[in-house]
Amino acid sequence: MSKVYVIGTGMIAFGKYPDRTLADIGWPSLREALLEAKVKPDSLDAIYCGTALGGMLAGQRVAKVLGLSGMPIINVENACSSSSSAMAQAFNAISSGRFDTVAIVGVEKLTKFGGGTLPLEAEDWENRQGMVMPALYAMRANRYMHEYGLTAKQLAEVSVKSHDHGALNPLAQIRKRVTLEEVMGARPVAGPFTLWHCCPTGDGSAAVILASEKIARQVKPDAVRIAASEVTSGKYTNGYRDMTTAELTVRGSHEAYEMAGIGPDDVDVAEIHDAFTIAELMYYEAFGWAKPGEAYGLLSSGATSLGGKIPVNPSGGLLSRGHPVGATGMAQAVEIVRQLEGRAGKHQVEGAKVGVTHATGGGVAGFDHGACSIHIFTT
Amino acid sequence: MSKVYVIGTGMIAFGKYPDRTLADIGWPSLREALLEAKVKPDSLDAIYCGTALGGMLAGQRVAKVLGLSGMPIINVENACSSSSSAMAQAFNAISSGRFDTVAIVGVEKLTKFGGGTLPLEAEDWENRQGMVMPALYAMRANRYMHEYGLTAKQLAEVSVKSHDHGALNPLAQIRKRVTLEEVMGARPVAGPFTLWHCCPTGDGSAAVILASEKIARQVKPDAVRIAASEVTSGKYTNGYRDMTTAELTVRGSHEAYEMAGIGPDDVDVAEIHDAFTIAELMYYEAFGWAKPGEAYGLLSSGATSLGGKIPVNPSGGLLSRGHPVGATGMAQAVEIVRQLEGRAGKHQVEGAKVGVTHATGGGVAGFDHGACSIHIFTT
Amino acid sequence: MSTSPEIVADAAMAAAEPCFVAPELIDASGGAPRLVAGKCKACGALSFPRAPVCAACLAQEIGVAHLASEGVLYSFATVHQAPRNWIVPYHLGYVDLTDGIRVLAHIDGEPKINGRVRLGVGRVGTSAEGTPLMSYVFTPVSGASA
Amino acid sequence: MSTSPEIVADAAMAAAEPCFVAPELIDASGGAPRLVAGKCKACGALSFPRAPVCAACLAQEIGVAHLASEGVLYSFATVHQAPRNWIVPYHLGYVDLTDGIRVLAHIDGEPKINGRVRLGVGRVGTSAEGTPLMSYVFTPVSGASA
Ligand SMILES: [Zn+2]
Ligand SMILES: [Zn+2]
Repeated sequence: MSKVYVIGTGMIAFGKYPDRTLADIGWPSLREALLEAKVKPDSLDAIYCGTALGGMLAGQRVAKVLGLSGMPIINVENACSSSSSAMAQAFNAISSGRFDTVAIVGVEKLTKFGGGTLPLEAEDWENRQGMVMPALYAMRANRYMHEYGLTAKQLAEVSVKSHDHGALNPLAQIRKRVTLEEVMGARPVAGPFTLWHCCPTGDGSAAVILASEKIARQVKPDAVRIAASEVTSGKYTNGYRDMTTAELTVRGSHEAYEMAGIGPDDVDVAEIHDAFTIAELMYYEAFGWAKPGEAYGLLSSGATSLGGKIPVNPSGGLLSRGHPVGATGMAQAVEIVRQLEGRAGKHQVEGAKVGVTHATGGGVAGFDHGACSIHIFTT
Repeated sequence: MSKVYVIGTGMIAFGKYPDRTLADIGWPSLREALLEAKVKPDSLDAIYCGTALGGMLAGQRVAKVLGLSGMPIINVENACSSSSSAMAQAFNAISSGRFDTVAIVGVEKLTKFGGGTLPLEAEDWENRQGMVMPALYAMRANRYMHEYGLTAKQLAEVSVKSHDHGALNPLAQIRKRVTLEEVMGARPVAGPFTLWHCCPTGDGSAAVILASEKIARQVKPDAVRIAASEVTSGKYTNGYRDMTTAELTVRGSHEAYEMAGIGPDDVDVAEIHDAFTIAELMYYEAFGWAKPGEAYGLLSSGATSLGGKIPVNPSGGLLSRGHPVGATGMAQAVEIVRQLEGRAGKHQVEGAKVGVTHATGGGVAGFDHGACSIHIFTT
Repeated sequence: MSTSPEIVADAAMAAAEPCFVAPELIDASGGAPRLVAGKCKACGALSFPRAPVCAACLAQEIGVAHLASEGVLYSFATVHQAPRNWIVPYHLGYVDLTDGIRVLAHIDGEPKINGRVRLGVGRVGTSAEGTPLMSYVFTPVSGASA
Repeated sequence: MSTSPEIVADAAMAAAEPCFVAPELIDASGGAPRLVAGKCKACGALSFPRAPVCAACLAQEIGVAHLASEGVLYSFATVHQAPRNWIVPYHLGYVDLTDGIRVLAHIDGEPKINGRVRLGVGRVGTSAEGTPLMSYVFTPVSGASA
């Protein structure tokens, strides 16, 4: 079993690029990662592409622009976890010894749907009753607020923290701070959420180059290592479910910690799936950084802000960096690798040695979520 | 590196199921494979789903109907090679030792597009100039006919052979024989192809359960082994290309033969990607069963018909069994495993010990094809 | 593709009548509406919507059963932004029925977490053709709390 | 989403004029139409359509170049069944231009493998709004064979 290292990263600024093709949204990040890794394009053993809605052969379409062809190219779809699930396949292939150098690119163009809510799977019976993603998270929020006494104002503070971070990140889709009053006074989307409680839709791509121990030793001896690579799916029930806890992430994070041989206290920085404000709080608890019901206390202590004990979403997270579904996992990976290498710029977490990425999502009736992928990176 | 075995197979009759959801097209084959493998659903370590156009989280939607959830579920897209590429990921994960028991399901519902040609990727510049898949293959056919003197009547014989086989397969979409006159007199699609030169569109699913050596020894000591698992992509060029040879399949078959330690003469039975008549002939040559230009000689000798030296597409192939894109790879795998186990019924190839599956496709400008996946199975 | 005149006439007639979003989920034949579920003949597991195969035991004989018509509101959301056809804002909630099944439903009335709710039928939207769209809905039972 | 009256008027005016399927591929400014390609300023590699980055050397400065207007028909297909908008049947062919690039094009005339063809412009279809759709096409050079 070879260890797996990250030898290159690339990412474009997330935003709205309606006039670019999916391929033209994708290749710049892959090019940047290749140049950073200093690997020759034809030395790639395989390319994995994560996209949720990019259409057929997205990886081939992106790669061909850079003249990359003739190697295995695998497209992976797992809703919001698409590119992180793709990375998990690459991780398996390298650790098995089959491949030495693999590129992963996450790419999405949501502006092709013309704005508004994303197309939902019409076969899902809940969607046919009017379910939308903000409503699913809003039900979690309302129940959590009911059980733990969290207020709407406290919930809104998550958004303020996120935008404080995003304002420092030149690759974020939303690069401005918002006040508590702005968050609370914005247009309602799904009570208790206003617009600023919800991640924006947009386009983007991000990429990393992974390498086996053999290659990493040659080209980048100090490369960040992937200590855990984990994908899992939600547990189905048509019965009662406690929606104040994220069953899928609780399970996934335990498995990832075990694989990496670390615990919650060892994490220095994390990029987690804050698609809506409540999600960030619930995931503090799912990852073991706060006890059930105590996530707001952690937030308000400043521990999860830049300068705190465990900064969460220093990039701005989904709420500010943006969430082009299939690209999110790789954007998180790029952020964490650059953090651990000390080159995150204005949103650098000083001295970070262990980082976590977490992408989960996909609304399917009866599930917490359809998929969840967690990776742990170490210097 | 664990060896990888097939311990269960399942497949529904391919056809048109416009009133069924994708999930309801998918679960019966997965259920059959699970029951055949006699594994408990909760002993599955992972599920891989291959679909090209099934939408988000197809694997999760199929699996949940059978109560399968909580394990990694990965959706793989690679056009016509979607489910065979999914199987290749499962193969890697088992051979690396990470998983012991994995299900792969291929599923597609093409009737949701209302018949006619499938939606093409509008971003591809050739598609915007009027390219359609039959035209791509028809250009291969016309050039091949020009170079080697193959006649339209000879080409039509491929379809007759295919339908002779499909008529014997209760799971085939088209279960009737056609005459040479019927093939040649049918409605023209893209000269030189008439309707019977082209695979039908439809719906379908197929599934297999793979196991590590450790598990296979316990539950099925005589299980068929996967001796080679290979995915590759076409080599891009915007220059001249010899379209009478299938560059991608030539390269992929060499790699697969090498991995399995066998040669063309060792193959007893094959399921290859005969999306159009010319494809079958070109792939005889790509796999080394005939020299360039001599594929028709092999066909007319009867060698590739049932009872011949190397029966190709005993199931009826794409032309007769049907081609619900993402399900094709698993349908081929189910067919070959049942052939090697001597339970293929009326289209049994007697004494077959080595079988090949081959799914390739995806029209992207500048490529032979976007993807190709080849597997070699042995008793 | 051309549409035959007969079919156009049918569609126009249908458009005059309210139409159910998911008619297979509701049985109103006995007067009061009931939610239609599946019940496995082998192991008794309930499925909603009625499944073609049992997720608990993989058996394929699934009978028809009615779900309980009362329950408790587990949580809700007030949706302001939704795909066309829905009348916004609307309350959407998870109802924990007394028989152990959780059902997503429109809540017709002021939603209250842990409040008791009862099954009914109501209008939830308008189709692209202007037809009222109906579905099962749950109505808070006034003053009651579980 | 509402459409402003100005935009509707623009669209109506445009509909009266034939429109090119992929105008970025054709330059007719100099009289005879030319195919527009990219040429890498670093390594000279040609791209068609003009690429934003060089597939040979990854450089990002890509100049404009014109492709050769003559070539040889490598192969063709006569398409009888196609998406709406195209006028069927039509001949589609791969043209091997004299500068080494292969281009997919409609063939206006009787196609002949290895026959010489020359670049032109022609009608290839009709838009959903009834506008003639134009594109570059190649026409066989009578009697000539490569
Ligand atoms: Zn049962
Ligand atoms: Zn160059």
